[in-house]
Amino acid sequence: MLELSKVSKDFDGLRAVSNVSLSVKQGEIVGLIGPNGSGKSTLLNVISGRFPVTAGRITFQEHDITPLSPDRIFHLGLGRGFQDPSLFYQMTVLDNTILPAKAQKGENPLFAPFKRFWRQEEHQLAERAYEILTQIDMGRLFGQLASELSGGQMKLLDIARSQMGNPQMLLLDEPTAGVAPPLAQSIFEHIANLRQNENMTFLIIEHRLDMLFNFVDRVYVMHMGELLAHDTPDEILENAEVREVYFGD
Amino acid sequence: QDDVETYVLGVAQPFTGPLGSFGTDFTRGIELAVMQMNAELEASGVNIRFEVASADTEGTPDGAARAVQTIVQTTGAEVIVGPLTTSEVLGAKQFADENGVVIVAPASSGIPGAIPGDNIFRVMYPPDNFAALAFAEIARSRGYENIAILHVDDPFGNGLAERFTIDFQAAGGGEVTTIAYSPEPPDLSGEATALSADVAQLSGSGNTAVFCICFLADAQKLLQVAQIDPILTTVEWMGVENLVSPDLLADAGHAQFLQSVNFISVSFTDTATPLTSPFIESFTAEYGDPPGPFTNYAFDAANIAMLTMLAAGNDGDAVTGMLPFVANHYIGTSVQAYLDDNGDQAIAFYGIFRVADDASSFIEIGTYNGSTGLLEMNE
Amino acid sequence: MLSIRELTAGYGKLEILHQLSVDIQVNHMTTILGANGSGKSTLLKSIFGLTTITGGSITYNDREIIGISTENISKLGIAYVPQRENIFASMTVRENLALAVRKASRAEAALRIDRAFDLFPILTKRANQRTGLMSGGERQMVAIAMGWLMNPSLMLLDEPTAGLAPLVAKEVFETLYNLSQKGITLVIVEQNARTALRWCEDVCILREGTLVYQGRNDAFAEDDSLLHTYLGLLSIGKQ
Amino acid sequence: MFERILIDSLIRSMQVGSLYALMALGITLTMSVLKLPNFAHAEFVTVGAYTALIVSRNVSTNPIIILGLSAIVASVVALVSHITVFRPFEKQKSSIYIMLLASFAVGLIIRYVLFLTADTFDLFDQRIQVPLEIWYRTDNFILSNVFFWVVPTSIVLVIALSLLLNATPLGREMRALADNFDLARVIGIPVERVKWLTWLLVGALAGISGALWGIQTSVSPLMGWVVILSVFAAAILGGLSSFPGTILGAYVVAFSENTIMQVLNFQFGLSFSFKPAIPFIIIVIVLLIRPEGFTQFFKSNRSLKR
Amino acid sequence: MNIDYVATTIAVLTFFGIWSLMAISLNIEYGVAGIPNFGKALFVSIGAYTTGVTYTRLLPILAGRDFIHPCGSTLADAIQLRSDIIRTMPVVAFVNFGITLVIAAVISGIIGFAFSYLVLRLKEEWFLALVLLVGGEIVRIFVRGYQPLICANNGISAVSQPFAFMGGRSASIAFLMLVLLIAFIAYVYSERLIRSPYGRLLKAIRENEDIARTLGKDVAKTKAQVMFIGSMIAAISGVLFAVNLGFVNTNDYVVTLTLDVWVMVVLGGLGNPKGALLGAFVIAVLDRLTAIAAIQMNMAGFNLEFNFVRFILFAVILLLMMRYRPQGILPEPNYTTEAHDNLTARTTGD
Ligand SMILES: Nc1ncnc2c1ncn2[C@@H]1O[C@H](COP(=O)(O)OP(=O)(O)OP(=O)(O)O)[C@@H](O)[C@H]1O
Ligand SMILES: Nc1ncnc2c1ncn2[C@@H]1O[C@H](COP(=O)(O)OP(=O)(O)OP(=O)(O)O)[C@@H](O)[C@H]1O
Ligand SMILES: [Mg+2]
Ligand SMILES: [Mg+2]
Repeated sequence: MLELSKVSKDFDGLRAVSNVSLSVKQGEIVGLIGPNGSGKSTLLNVISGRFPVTAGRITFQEHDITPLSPDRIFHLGLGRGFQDPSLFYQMTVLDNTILPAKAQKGENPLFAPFKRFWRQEEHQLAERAYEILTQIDMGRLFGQLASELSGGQMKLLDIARSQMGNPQMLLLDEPTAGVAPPLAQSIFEHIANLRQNENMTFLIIEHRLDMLFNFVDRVYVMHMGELLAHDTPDEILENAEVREVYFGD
Repeated sequence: QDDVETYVLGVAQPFTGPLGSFGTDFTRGIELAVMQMNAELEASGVNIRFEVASADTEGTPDGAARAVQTIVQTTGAEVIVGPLTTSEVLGAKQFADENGVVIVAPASSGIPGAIPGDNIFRVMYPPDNFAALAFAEIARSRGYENIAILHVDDPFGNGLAERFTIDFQAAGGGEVTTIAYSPEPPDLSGEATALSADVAQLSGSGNTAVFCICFLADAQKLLQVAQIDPILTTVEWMGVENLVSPDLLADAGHAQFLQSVNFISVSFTDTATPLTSPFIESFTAEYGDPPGPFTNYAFDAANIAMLTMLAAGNDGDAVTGMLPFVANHYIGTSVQAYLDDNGDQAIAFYGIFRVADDASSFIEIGTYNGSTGLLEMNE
Repeated sequence: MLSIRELTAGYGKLEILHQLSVDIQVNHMTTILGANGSGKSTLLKSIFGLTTITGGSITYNDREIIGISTENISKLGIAYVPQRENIFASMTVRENLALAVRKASRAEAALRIDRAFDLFPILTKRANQRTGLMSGGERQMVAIAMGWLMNPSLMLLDEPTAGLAPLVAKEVFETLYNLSQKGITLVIVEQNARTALRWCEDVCILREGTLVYQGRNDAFAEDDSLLHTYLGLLSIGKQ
Repeated sequence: MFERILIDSLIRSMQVGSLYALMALGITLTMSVLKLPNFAHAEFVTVGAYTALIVSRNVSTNPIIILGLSAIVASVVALVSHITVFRPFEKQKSSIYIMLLASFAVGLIIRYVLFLTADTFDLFDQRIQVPLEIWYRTDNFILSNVFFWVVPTSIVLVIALSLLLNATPLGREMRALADNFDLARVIGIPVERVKWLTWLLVGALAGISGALWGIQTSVSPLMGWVVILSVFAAAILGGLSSFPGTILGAYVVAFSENTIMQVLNFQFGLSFSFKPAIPFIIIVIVLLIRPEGFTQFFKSNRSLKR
Repeated sequence: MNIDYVATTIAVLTFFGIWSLMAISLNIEYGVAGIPNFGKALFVSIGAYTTGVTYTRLLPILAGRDFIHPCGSTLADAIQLRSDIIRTMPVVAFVNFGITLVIAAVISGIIGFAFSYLVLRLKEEWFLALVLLVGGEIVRIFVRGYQPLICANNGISAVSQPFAFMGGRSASIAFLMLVLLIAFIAYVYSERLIRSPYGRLLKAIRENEDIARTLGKDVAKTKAQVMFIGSMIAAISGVLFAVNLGFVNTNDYVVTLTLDVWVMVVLGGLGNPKGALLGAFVIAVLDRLTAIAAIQMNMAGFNLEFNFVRFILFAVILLLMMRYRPQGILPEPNYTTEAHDNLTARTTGD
């Protein structure tokens, strides 16, 4: 489904991602781990088109998405969440959640003033958003401004929002950082459900391996911008190199 | 005395904005006229009094329109003295024409205002073509063969520069170069360099002079640079009427410079008119300072407006009909008024001024009669 | 050392903490646990005067500190590492650290900054990089280092290990533990309850702006159900 | 001939450029430390000029005294506007545009207070009583005393400010404050004091530049306002963050207003009335093509901004 | 005092109508979409300059008369021609006016559109404010020095409003109605716009365009649309402004005009179209009231100082408002569409 071949990314002089090739198949949950600063978030940003690549090629469902702008990539069905929640802080939780819904009829300056064009659709979207929010215990907060959420709530909203665009694949950057353990657990269960029921695909960056490893099929490990290892969770835990750079044994 | 009737005389002038300094002086001139008129009316037992209602045009056309509107709609005035510049006058024009309000503009002289049959009268200050003639004559009589002009890029500056060039060359003058500077310049260093280059180039083919068509503040900026310019200090200078102001001589360096370059200017303030010195005296007595440039025109415009209203009442349409007649029979502090078809002053009688020997004031050294084209120099 | 009595605080008219009382023992490591939005960060912010306080008292070494301006609280020897925006993003790592030791003499400052680099060796390479351009974990390290450099006797940390790799997270806790051994009192807000309970001897649990539990960590070590009672119940709409 | 014009024009550009630089430095400082595009700076400049005018008439014509008093008065005005206006707005975390409008309003108030004063005491279009003296002359050009005050002053101030901001703890604190106000307070930086110092500095700069600008031109209530966009152009060219960049920007603006305009006029007959567009075109080009201005030339990690 | 209340009201309302158009356009651009358009004067002036051009070029053609050069020596004749046509051929005047509105709106819209793409290159958002601000000045300086458009700095007079043939008060009332109608349409449009998914999109872009982009929104296109709409409305206000004044001149379209519009929007409440209306109304009334006060105080024997104090007062009110009512008089609604109300009803219902 997602295919990276020899992707590199430089920040004036600093090679944050170097020669990374990886692939994710439809319906998989793949973890991406690595020490701080190893280039995980950068890789995600490159895939989602936020940063242009320095070298390499990225394909998503047979499309070459390397040169595409982030909105085009999103429209192909590749959604994402953010490491530090970048919400629309002056907007309500509900508006934040609905926003990414694709191809809204009311998002056209000519039709927008006439409610009959979009009332029906909006109603459905709101119901759907509410449902997603409820699943992560945020339902009652739908009318609150995003700026008035706690740090963990912001993170949750970010996850809710990333689902709204009906992506076939989601890139998540530390979805449970700052989230209380029971809720984190249920977030992962939620992810597993999505894979089960809707055949969604996930690439997840996470440091909380105790959670992550219960849910992922495979794990990639990054170190200093390069791929260090790639294996099943159990094998990764045995991998000496990984243990050294990541767990410090 | 209950049966005293009060006429409101509207005054629309820029008090704020870049022309702010003019507005106050103008208004003082008008208020002085009203005061004197009221005193006369009272002494003669006429039961009419005038009252001034003044509003700020902010120096823009839109501001002028709003000022005139506000005066007319909230005081019942039908006659307005002002505004200052041609673009302000044109801003107020539509409202005036549509509502039968008379605009008596004392100092606007730009060509786009020369429109026949409207409610705008530009009494006293003659259209720029007379001043252009006067300067052309002076330039020729002083033996200037070429002229380097620096002028403000507005209707006044453009019009005068253009006319002057035509007149000067018609009178046998040689080459004229012009440099237009944008209004309200932060400084004029670059223009000064260009001017100095123009002068240097023109000097090659004959006696050259500088002609500064600029506002007082701009002249100050120019002089600050010119007085240490190796070339601009070596030629003679002419300048427009605005510059005949004690403020320009307040800086010793500038005064000295103007003296050394034989600076010459014209002014409409003609001491030959019997009303001039009484006006200056009473103005100084009232406000402590002598009147600034143009203030006498405001004074005269107010008088013409009031005299017309005494004859025609506070009725815009009647005043429109009557005003040329009154104006044509009015002798002002500067000169007689005589209006042409456009309602603009047609008489131009200028005094010619230079810096006095002690560099403290301007003194008159001659006259120029625009109607006859007669230039008389006393020295 | 730090004693909070019946504290009522929030944001504008919105009240988040309701008559909350907590005592922090000197030289202890205390962890504050609680679900998202339970008011942990609000509590720490209140100590630094960054919320609207409508009632109660906060005393530090028997001195009332409500009303002392934010910039003067650090002079009392309290350092605070916020949950978000805890670094100067436009400045380099070194400059960030230098700001934390602004009171020290030049030589001493240099020495202490070196020690901070020893603490987080990754930062050494990045010393002259602008912190805004660094990875989430690297930033977190800078923030902790800054708090530590201020030489506090009480240090408040809001989720210091969020986003840190296990290795670094462990190192951070080790470092913090060492600090506490040297006599620094620590208050640590954590989501990673198990790790926190391993290191911190005192536990406070917040729920919806009130204190629901305060005690020693041993209680939890024996009985996992306690953890479940206090932390496990607070979640999830669906079962 | 052409050579003479060029030299002449270069010298004048240098003088005007130094004055622009002095004014632009203040703007760079408020922009980088206080995150405020301060349009009221124009009026601080005017206040300085009026102070100089009044001092020169009533107290002394010694340039040192004139400049000193101008600096003091303008910095007091700057400080007062901080305390009464800008500080409350910062407290409520207003957006940059609200701050911009606030600075515009502050400028408006000062400007019309000056109008009132000028009107009452008849102080429109006045000259500061500092005579121009010729200190150096050749056949081709003349250098006045003002030239020798203005050029070194601005260069010295630029160096001093750069040092202050980049090499002193105070400078570092200033930048910290600009970056993250709450955190600066949390780590105990006396933010209010740092701001006061910044404003005093900004005011003093404005005062000095106002006095010098007044000597160069003439004093009227709008003098600062008329020049402010050119000055902003200079500051933007400097990347709004670096002092050496700002001074270079100021020279470039002055140079293009004078020398380049000269050439355009000479070669293509472009009228000088288009001159005010030049700094604006520079602004547009710089912002579109090279938004970092000249900062690249003075590259260091210490750039004030993000 | 001899106040003509009716005439004053008409005048104030006319200004209110014209200014509220400017305010509405800025409110959509900045208040909702976060595009800091500090070039309002530019887009308003495009309307005005278009007016100047159509009244001198198009009007004679429509009336079947010969073109007379509007500047220089034939100026008086050209003015005569314009006034004749407008006074005696109302249909032609209307057609000309209508075409002017359309042309102005389209040109300005396109320029706004182009600007929005140009500035995609800008690094920081507020640079756009500066580019537009100085862009306005560049255009103004150009027009001021370029004869063929509106006779350079001389300007074009006698560009009357189309109802001028009616004469007197009925003409101004008719024009006022037209202005208010246009303003009302713009208001309703903008009010509905922000209460729609499009409004939500704009708000999102205002807050963080980078994130909006990664969430699948075409930010560049949306901004261009907004600039197109805003610039169109501004240009329409410019046409109305010019024909109300009867004169087109570069001196009116300076930075202060832009700042005035900003003040209206900030005062009324960013992001709320009602706020834009209220802001325009407050300024229109305040402007006239202080002008009247200045006149009356002057007549009562005070000096002219109030003309200065007026501005100080204005600035102080602005500062106090921004300080104590930072959201403006009418704050922005928290949410966009009615979905919230529906949900609230549902969740509290069961
Ligand atoms: N600036 C604010 N304005 C209004 N309400 C706020 C603000 N910040 C937080 N809140 C609200 O206060 C409550 C407590 O927030 P707080 O940040 O203290 O939670 P927390 O316990 O730190 O949670 P987390 O672990 O998710 O960071 C939350 O419900 C949140 O919505
Ligand atoms: N915009 C940028 N400019 C320059 N350097 C950057 C930028 N973004 C990231 N970097 C650098 O690239 C490296 C990789 O950063 P990245 O954010 O991808 O790390 P990460 O693996 O996500 O780490 P963490 O787990 O701490 O979030 C880091 O050293 C960081 O400093
Ligand atoms: Mg990361
Ligand atoms: Mg928190």
